[in-house]
Amino acid sequence: MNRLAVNLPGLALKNPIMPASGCFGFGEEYAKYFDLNQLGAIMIKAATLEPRFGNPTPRVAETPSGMLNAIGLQNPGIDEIMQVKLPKLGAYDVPIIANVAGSTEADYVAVCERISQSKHVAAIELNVSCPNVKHGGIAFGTDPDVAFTLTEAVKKVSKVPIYVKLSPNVTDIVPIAKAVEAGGADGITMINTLLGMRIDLKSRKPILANQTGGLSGPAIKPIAIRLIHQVSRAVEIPIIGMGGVYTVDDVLEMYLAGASAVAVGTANFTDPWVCPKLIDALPNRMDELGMTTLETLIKEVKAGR
Amino acid sequence: MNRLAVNLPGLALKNPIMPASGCFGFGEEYAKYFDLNQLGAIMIKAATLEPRFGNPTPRVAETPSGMLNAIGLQNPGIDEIMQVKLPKLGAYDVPIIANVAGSTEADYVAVCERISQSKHVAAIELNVSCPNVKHGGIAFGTDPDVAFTLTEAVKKVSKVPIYVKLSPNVTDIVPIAKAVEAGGADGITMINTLLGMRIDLKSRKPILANQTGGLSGPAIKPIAIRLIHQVSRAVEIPIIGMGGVYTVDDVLEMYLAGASAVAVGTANFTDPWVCPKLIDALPNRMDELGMTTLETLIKEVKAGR
Amino acid sequence: MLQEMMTVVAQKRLAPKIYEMRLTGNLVKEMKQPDQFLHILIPRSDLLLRRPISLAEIIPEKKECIIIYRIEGEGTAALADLKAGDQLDVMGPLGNGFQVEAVQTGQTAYIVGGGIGVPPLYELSKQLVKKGVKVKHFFGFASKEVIFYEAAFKQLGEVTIATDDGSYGIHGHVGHLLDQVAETAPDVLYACGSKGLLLAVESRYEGQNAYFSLEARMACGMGACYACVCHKKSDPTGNESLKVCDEGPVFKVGEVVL
Amino acid sequence: MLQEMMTVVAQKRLAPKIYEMRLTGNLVKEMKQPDQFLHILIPRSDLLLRRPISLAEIIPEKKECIIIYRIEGEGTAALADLKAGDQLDVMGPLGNGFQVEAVQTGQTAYIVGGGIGVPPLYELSKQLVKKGVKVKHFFGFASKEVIFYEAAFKQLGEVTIATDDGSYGIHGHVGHLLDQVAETAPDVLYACGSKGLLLAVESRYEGQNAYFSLEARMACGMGACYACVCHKKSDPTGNESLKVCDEGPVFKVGEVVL
Ligand SMILES: Cc1cc2nc3c(=O)[nH]c(=O)nc-3n(C[C@H](O)[C@H](O)[C@H](O)COP(=O)(O)OP(=O)(O)OC[C@H]3O[C@@H](n4cnc5c(N)ncnc54)[C@H](O)[C@@H]3O)c2cc1C
Ligand SMILES: Cc1cc2nc3c(=O)[nH]c(=O)nc-3n(C[C@H](O)[C@H](O)[C@H](O)COP(=O)(O)OP(=O)(O)OC[C@H]3O[C@@H](n4cnc5c(N)ncnc54)[C@H](O)[C@@H]3O)c2cc1C
Ligand SMILES: Cc1cc2nc3c(=O)[nH]c(=O)nc-3n(C[C@H](O)[C@H](O)[C@H](O)COP(=O)(O)O)c2cc1C
Ligand SMILES: Cc1cc2nc3c(=O)[nH]c(=O)nc-3n(C[C@H](O)[C@H](O)[C@H](O)COP(=O)(O)O)c2cc1C
Ligand code: FES
Ligand code: FES
Repeated sequence: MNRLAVNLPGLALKNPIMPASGCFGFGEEYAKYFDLNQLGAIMIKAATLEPRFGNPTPRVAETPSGMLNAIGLQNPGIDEIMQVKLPKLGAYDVPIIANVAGSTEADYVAVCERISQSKHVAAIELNVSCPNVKHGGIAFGTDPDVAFTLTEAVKKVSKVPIYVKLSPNVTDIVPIAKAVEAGGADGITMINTLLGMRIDLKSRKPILANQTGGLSGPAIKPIAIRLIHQVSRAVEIPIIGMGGVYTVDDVLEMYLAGASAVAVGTANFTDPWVCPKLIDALPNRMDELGMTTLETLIKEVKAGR
Repeated sequence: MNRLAVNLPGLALKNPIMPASGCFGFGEEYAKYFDLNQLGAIMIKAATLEPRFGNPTPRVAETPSGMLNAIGLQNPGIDEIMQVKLPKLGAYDVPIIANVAGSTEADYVAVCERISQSKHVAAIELNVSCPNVKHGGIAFGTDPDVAFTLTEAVKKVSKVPIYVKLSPNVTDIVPIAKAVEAGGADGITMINTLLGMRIDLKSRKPILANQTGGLSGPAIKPIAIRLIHQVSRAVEIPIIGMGGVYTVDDVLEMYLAGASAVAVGTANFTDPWVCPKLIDALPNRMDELGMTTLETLIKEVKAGR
Repeated sequence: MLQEMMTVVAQKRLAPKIYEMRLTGNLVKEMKQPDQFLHILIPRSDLLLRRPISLAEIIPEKKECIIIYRIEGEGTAALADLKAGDQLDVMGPLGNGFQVEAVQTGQTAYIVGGGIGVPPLYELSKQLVKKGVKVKHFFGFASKEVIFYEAAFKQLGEVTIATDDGSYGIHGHVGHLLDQVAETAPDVLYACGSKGLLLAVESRYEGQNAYFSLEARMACGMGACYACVCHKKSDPTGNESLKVCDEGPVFKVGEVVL
Repeated sequence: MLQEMMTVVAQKRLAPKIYEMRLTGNLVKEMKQPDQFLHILIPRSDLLLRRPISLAEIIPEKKECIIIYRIEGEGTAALADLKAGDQLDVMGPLGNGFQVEAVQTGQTAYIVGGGIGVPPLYELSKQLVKKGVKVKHFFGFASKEVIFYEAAFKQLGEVTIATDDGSYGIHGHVGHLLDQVAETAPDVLYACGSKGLLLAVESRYEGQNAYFSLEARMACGMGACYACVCHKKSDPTGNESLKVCDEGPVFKVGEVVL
């Protein structure tokens, strides 16, 4: 029996570790560094209907134990993703989660409908939380009613399970989580980045051309843990946790908070091999902590609530 | 001319650096480490009507470039603060900012009315943002209408200027800032801590007895900078900035974001002399960056908006 | 002077995960009382909070002091990486330690310790012996493997050891030891160890001339932040508190709620 | 192999804030092309992003390479603290550097650099000379004080220097230098330096056999995150991009929008 295996809607994961959207491109570059078949799943870069250049540069800045990014959903558009990017990933035996963004409900519906027809897509991650573009969907992730309507709409057209990606930039995340569950979401992924800024002392201007950017990395981990803890108590659907995961202890802390699988974003930039390393290190650390299988751990955490 | 001097409502500051509330007790302990007269001002620990023990321990936990605290507004109550704590601070030539918390509007009004009568109190910091107690005021800081009403009520009774301390745990801070300005606030202090959690892998329980705690330290600095930047563009009243300040560059980044003075919290625990060190280091760094006086810098930043 | 960049003189592994570090600096001049602690800034820029570690031995004539610590997490692991010549940012000595004044020359002191609570008892025992107090040590450890300083304590007085797994000495914890071995009430008792140990001591010695040292998660370490409080037993309102960092870490047994 | 804990062999201050670091490791075997860069993890646990620093010299026979960097912020300041024997986590070599194939033996190459853009031009110039190309260097620096490697470049070919403050060589920036000194169009031109320098080069050499190296804030350094993109000049939609980290840092002058 594979003690790292986890079963989620549409996702039979051989292990719980997957690179987070936007931090792994469409996998091609990392394929030069390690065998992608090792991964539990891959969350690919956001797809939009039309190609997008994204925001002007600089697009990244460093912060204490974190970073800001304002890539702005750069992507080649759904056509090229369907025709070029996804088939390449099809060569691997790894479930692909397609991150979908848009600025109108119609956008979301159109992209979800089409991308869910790709035989290479196992699930969709509905990005209603990108803080970096004016109409990048964050409005959909901060209002429960809007989130409900959108989830319902994409569920109607999608052939694969829908995971809604929640934003931490809200006063109360629980109503939003409940709304997407009520709208039919099969799961939740969380958290997206927190809105932040850095200002350059010499130019006196924000370092990012977009002024603000999304804060990620270990700095936000305690916020992610708190939010996952809150949401896992409020909904029944599973959560894929993320936000500052660097170590195997971080992975297990996400589980104890209530996650069923774990995505890794920023850490890929510090160490491109971080995902396979985490997968390798999990069994030993689980032994030390008396954890038999991840499925058992998920049940124990649920029971302990 | 003193290039570090800043004039704010009720606060003629000889320099802009002040310890943040809850991170400096009532000053007595730090007085053993350095001459408190060096400070621009002192924000004392939260005062409530009745004495409070606060939350059970553990009350602090460490996070990457940050910390969580759930002290829970422990304080000896307004009587002892007025009779014992404030007179001791009266020995110093430093403006005292009294941090006031409560669980009902009546609490806030009562404490503000009484404490503003102390000849040792130069201004009040209205804490509507403590995330660590069930009725610690955070509800007052997340709803613009409630914030407006409370500000108006305490303004009626207070003999000293009111600075309202804003919470970062909100979807949109601008309406709240505007509401407290409309309610008559003389200034804003920001940010209070972000709600976070850490879970112990062995006990599988949150490290803090209170489960959640407030995240402070450099980890949150980019969020503080973003929020100050937003609010300073939305209101006319001055902002005392805080959140992760450790270095003189952090102080000046707060100014560039729109702050008029700067409070230092967590850094006091890493280095008890951090405030006097920052005060000493400011002039040199201002020279390097071509900043003549802080008052000029404030004007330049305002003009550059 | 309350803070200094001290220099590591030597570092030695005493047992699995347990290290002895020898430090030198002018701060040693300020170090007097057993179980005062050093508040140590870990040389890792993402760790902001200092770590409280007790003084295990003060050697004023060499301007040196010794700390003994166990690797618990990231901070102590980073300490274990330091080498002779490295610098360490140390605040201290902080807190109210064990008072050797609580016992007279010629009297007998029981010294009770468990695991990583044992280190500060070494300086205590040394000072008591110097004063002409007779010391008896009662120590509990998890297993034979993690016992340290037994020979050093034996130079000062009798040492009785219990191990949880029975791999050395008496099988059981310190409570058992006290029941079996410590027949008479001592003139004074000093204890340091886990909560279990402190409870065992409390149940046997509350109201007597007995003192124990508490642990608490700390931020400031000097009384300002109220991270480290405990309840006063004598306070019916529950609002009063004592701070482990500056009013402790040593309290009279019975003074605080464990 | 694309990542290694390399060892610092030596570190030397060349000018105020400018340091030369010599590294050794097996990764050197992979280093071939001038202006490929190393993506260096700063040994400070609160700094997550690697720093891109160009190779200034590759010395395969010694298994060593040299980087030259200026202290700009916290990361480069931490690098300057390293001593011989320290370890450094290095990824690389990354990127597409200068192609010596763009010029033939016997032809002439102009090598144009400014300030901290000069280091990668040293390996380039060495490789060109080895190939039998005649090299002429045109360098701009802020002032006499911060000039480095002048003698080393002189060994390879003519060096003309301009300083912004006139304290050495011609008074002015590299643009002036090119106008005054570089009378004829070269067979090839390679440039690395500030945006001002690149614009000066672009305005004079667009459409010719000319190449320049771009800087960009990076995260991954290997093409996955899209932090480092620039616009393609040839793309009317504005949606296509080139990534400085893996499609650059060297581009043909005119290929990208500066
Ligand atoms: C007064 C006092 C004296 C002490 N003396 C010694 C000693 O002589 N030898 C020794 O090995 N240990 C001693 N301890 C315990 C020691 O402080 C902790 O083991 C150490 O702080 C753990 O740090 P870490 O980074 O390795 O663990 P982490 O778990 O990574 O630490 C995270 C945070 O929790 C705090 N923390 C974790 N465990 C404890 C604990 N048990 N007590 C207090 N804070 C904790 C840390 O200080 C830090 O702020 C003492 C504690 C106190 C309060
Ligand atoms: C391909 C390439 C090659 C380079 N080669 C050299 C070289 O040989 N010598 C040299 O001195 N410098 C070189 N640089 C610039 C060097 O990367 C930066 O000076 C350095 O990253 C600054 O780091 P810091 O921590 O000191 O500054 P900080 O300002 O504290 O850095 C904060 C963040 O901003 C990034 N950053 C800041 N300035 C720059 C910059 N100019 N370019 C890219 N990222 C930046 C840092 O990498 C880091 O992520 C090169 C840059 C690139 C893109
Ligand atoms: C450079 C970068 C690009 C990102 N792009 C996307 C994106 O396209 N879609 C999305 O849903 N999240 C995106 N994110 C957010 C991450 O997927 C993740 O939610 C967040 O970074 C928190 O995880 P981390 O701390 O492990 O990085 C991006 C993050 C980074 C750092
Ligand atoms: C231990 C601790 C106690 C605090 N207590 C209070 C308090 O009583 N009232 C208050 O308004 N803020 C309190 N705060 C918040 C700080 O005043 C400050 O807003 C916050 O910590 C951000 O600043 P920093 O990152 O510099 O610490 C406390 C923070 C800490 C770390
Ligand atoms: S640790 Fe701050 S009061 Fe004790
Ligand atoms: S730095 Fe990530 S794509 Fe270039």
